[in-house]
Amino acid sequence: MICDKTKQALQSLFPKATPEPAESSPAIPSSEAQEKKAKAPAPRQDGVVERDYAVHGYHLDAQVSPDQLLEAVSILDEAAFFIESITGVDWIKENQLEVVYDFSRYDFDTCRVVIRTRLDRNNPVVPTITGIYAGANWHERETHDFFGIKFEGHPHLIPLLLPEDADFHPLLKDFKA
Amino acid sequence: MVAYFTEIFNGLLSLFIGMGITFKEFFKPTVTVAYPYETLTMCARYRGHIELVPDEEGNPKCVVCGLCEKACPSDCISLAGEKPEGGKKKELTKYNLDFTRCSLCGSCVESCSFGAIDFSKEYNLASTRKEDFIFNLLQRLEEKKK
Amino acid sequence: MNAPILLQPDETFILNVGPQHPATHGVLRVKMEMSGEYIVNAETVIGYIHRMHEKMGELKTYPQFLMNLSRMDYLGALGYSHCHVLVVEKASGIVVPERAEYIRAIMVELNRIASHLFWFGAFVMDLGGFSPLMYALQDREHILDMLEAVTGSRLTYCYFRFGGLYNDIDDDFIAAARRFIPRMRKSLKKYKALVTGNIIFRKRLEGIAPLTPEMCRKYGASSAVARGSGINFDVRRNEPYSVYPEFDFDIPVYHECDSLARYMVRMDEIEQSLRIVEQGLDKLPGGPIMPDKKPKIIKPPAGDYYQAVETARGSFGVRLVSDGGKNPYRLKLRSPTYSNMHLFDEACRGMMIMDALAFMGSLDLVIPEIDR
Amino acid sequence: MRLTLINVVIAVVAAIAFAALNAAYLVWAERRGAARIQRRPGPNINGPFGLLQPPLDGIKLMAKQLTIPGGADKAMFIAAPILAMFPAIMSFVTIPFSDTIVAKNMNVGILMIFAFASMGGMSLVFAGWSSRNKYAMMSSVRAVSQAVAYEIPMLITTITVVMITGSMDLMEIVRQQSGSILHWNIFPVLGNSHNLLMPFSFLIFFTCTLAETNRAPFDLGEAESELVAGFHTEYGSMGFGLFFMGEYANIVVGSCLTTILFLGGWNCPFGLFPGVWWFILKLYLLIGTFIWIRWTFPRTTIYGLLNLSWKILIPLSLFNLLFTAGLLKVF
Repeated sequence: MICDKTKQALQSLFPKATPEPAESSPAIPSSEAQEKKAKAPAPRQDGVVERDYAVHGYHLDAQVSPDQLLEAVSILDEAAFFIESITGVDWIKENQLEVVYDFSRYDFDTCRVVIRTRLDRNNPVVPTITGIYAGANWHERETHDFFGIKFEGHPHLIPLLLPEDADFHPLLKDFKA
Repeated sequence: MVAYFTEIFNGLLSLFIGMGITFKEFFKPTVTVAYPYETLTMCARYRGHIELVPDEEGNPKCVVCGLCEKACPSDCISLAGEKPEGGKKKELTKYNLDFTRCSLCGSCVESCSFGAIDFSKEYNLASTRKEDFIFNLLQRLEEKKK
Repeated sequence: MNAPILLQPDETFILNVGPQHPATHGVLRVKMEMSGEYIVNAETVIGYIHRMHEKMGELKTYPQFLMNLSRMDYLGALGYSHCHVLVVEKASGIVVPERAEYIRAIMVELNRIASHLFWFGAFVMDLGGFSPLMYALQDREHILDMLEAVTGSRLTYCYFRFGGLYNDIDDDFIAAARRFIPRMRKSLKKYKALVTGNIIFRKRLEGIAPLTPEMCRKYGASSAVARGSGINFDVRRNEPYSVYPEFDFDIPVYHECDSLARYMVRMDEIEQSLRIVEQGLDKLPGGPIMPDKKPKIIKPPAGDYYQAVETARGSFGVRLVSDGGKNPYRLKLRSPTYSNMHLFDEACRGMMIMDALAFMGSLDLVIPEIDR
Repeated sequence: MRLTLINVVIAVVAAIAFAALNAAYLVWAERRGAARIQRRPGPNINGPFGLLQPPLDGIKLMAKQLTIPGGADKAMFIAAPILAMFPAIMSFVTIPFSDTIVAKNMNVGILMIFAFASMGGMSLVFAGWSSRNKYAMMSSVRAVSQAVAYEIPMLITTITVVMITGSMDLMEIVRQQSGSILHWNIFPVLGNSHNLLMPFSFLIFFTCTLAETNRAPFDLGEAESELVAGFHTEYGSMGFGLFFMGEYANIVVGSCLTTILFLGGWNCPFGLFPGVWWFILKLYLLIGTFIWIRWTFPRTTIYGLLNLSWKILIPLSLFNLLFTAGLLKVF
């Protein structure tokens, strides 16, 4: 199964290989207390987690540090994944920006992989993956438009969906129109 | 050489087949409706802009609960009501629809549990003035009553 | 086939195709660096009708955002709504009655046919044939009439609800759909003779704009763009959702990788969609169209959720990040033509402008869907 | 007919009137025909069957301002639409509608028509060059290569016909086809040639006429989905109107020539009504085919068009010429 193989390959990025506690995947919270806990969880450590496809819609969830990103994406490229999308999430409470990369496969060995990396909100810089996936170009430009995340080494990082002179980033939570 | 001529022949044949089809279509009756001169009736579920539904006496059924106002994604609806002296129920005093922002999603009609608003079948709305699309539905209802 | 003559940079000129150009079907602009009729370099400029649906998603509650999805793609709107309701249902654990799912599938497939028909007409019009567009619109009109009778609108439907549907279909609709299927099959034969077989048409598409499977993968192409390049990928098959596993249908795949292959895939898909509609009507169960138990206010638990569906234009995905509130924390809309269009810059290099525009037509672009 | 001033004036006025009327009403016919093929009514509001549409359109076009883009070559920009209309009108002068109705018969009538037809291509070049618009420029470049490519097979095919009849006089060519329908050049069973390849000559000639008049599927000059409107992108008002009318006038000339060369001119298969009506009937049937073809086929590509000419039409027409020459030598 490609899922297991990919998981192993991705896990090799994390030398400690600390078997993460079977993360209390945000299932339906039954009580108030649990909900509060879900709202303020301990910051997640880098690593690979297997998710329930029926609930979340993807199989593998890997959080990497920005400098591991290229390696992780290369692993997926070699395993013939295609790029689905790149997007960001603004975690303003933690003062972090998250970049989320979605990958999937063309064959029937279905495996959806999410790679995420957390950046400092004040200086969001992440290496570009356009060298590996040419199709990441527009997705990265879009993410740059919406969140102001700088993709280092991107060949043409100018506004794509926003006007050419846009200097605002509308999907940041503190953006006011 | 043979391939050269078969390609020409097959190509020509395909062109004549195509011309045969358009020739047949030429003699078929037209399917269009000459719009301003003829019109189609709107189907029963057609979603036009909303309209207040009157009760038997011609007064609005609305009980001024404000659910439609809340359900609306684009803040098109603004309504107000007050209790008349001695009356039990609130009565509608204002019901404005800003049709310039409405996207005809029908959330308001769905949210209304009193059947007080419904879609109109009007589709022929055109004007050069923006103000023409801010409907005072209460006034429209009263005009209909007369 | 036609190797471009390489010229010095100062011998080329810039041609602005768009934002208003008959071939771009909307406000899309391609800045082409031309050497005579050959394209040396192209840069697609999008975003002219960007509306920031994703921010609207964050600012509105879940039900309020329902109608935005159909504004993304005005030709195949139901597929997009389907994805949105599926992801929210998955996240909040709402169980959809079987009848509702069947009706959804029927509606989505009818909408897919309508979308493909419009694409067919517009594509042939790009190539200079005008009449097929009119014939395609006549057939499409039947579908729109059927959908209007049920949903109340012709293009921007707001029909799916979390847990079910806005309203039920009636016998008139079923009868109309049953009448439509043989009529559409007959029309498909007509299109085949009039357009597919036509030598001029074939000459314009055969061998034009070859897209390798590798390139599709690097750009994340889907729909007929991938299937025309020999990639057997259809979300309905690869990641079955809704009631699609119940249906018997084929995924047309062509290995020629050219514009004609993409055309053939879509034409075959119309036939397959007809089969799904037929089976759906046969198997349509009774019962309610909304679940008995449904939370009054939709508040999916915190976490992130992804759902992909196969719309008329390809693999559409919604990534929902919830913080447990009434509004989504983040709603990412992954639109298929965004990735398909992205291919264009690289693929059209060295092509002649007329081939490039035929290639652009074969990508099935809907600009509001790219720009979101 | 003596060549007096009055005669010439009448002939020219008649030719212009015929051309202009045809051009105007062919627009109407085209729109009605297209509409029928596409199962819609077409223009039907102004006058009975929408017959007042062309004059009203003309008035509208004339009422519009003629804009000349900045940086355009003014003289050429204005000359181009006139050049589009003028050769077509001039060609009518020598076309015989019957054995009596002809403005000025010449014994080199064919030569004159072809001479004027070549000028039509020049108008596209002028328009494209002077507009200072990249789309128009590309269109005019296409127009040149198209004109060169299609005049060759057209001329070769005409020479084939001229060889059979032994005359360049249009009247003489028609006279030789008199008798029955089997004497027509398209069905060479009777008459002075037994060339069985003549139907193919007709097809080649007809295709070339389509290409020469810039009609679909060879309307690459104004390929609206690629080049916006091609050479007349920058033209509005009556400048555009003249191009439009010129296109239809050219179609009429092309169809007249086809009728004369292949379909026996005013010769009637079986009496009934005078020859001139037969000529008109054949003419409009051909024009109807032009319209029918336009609304059936998609457009070719520029290299497809050149391939068709250089790889198929020119070799075939050359072979046809040799074959005919051989036949004439043998019999």
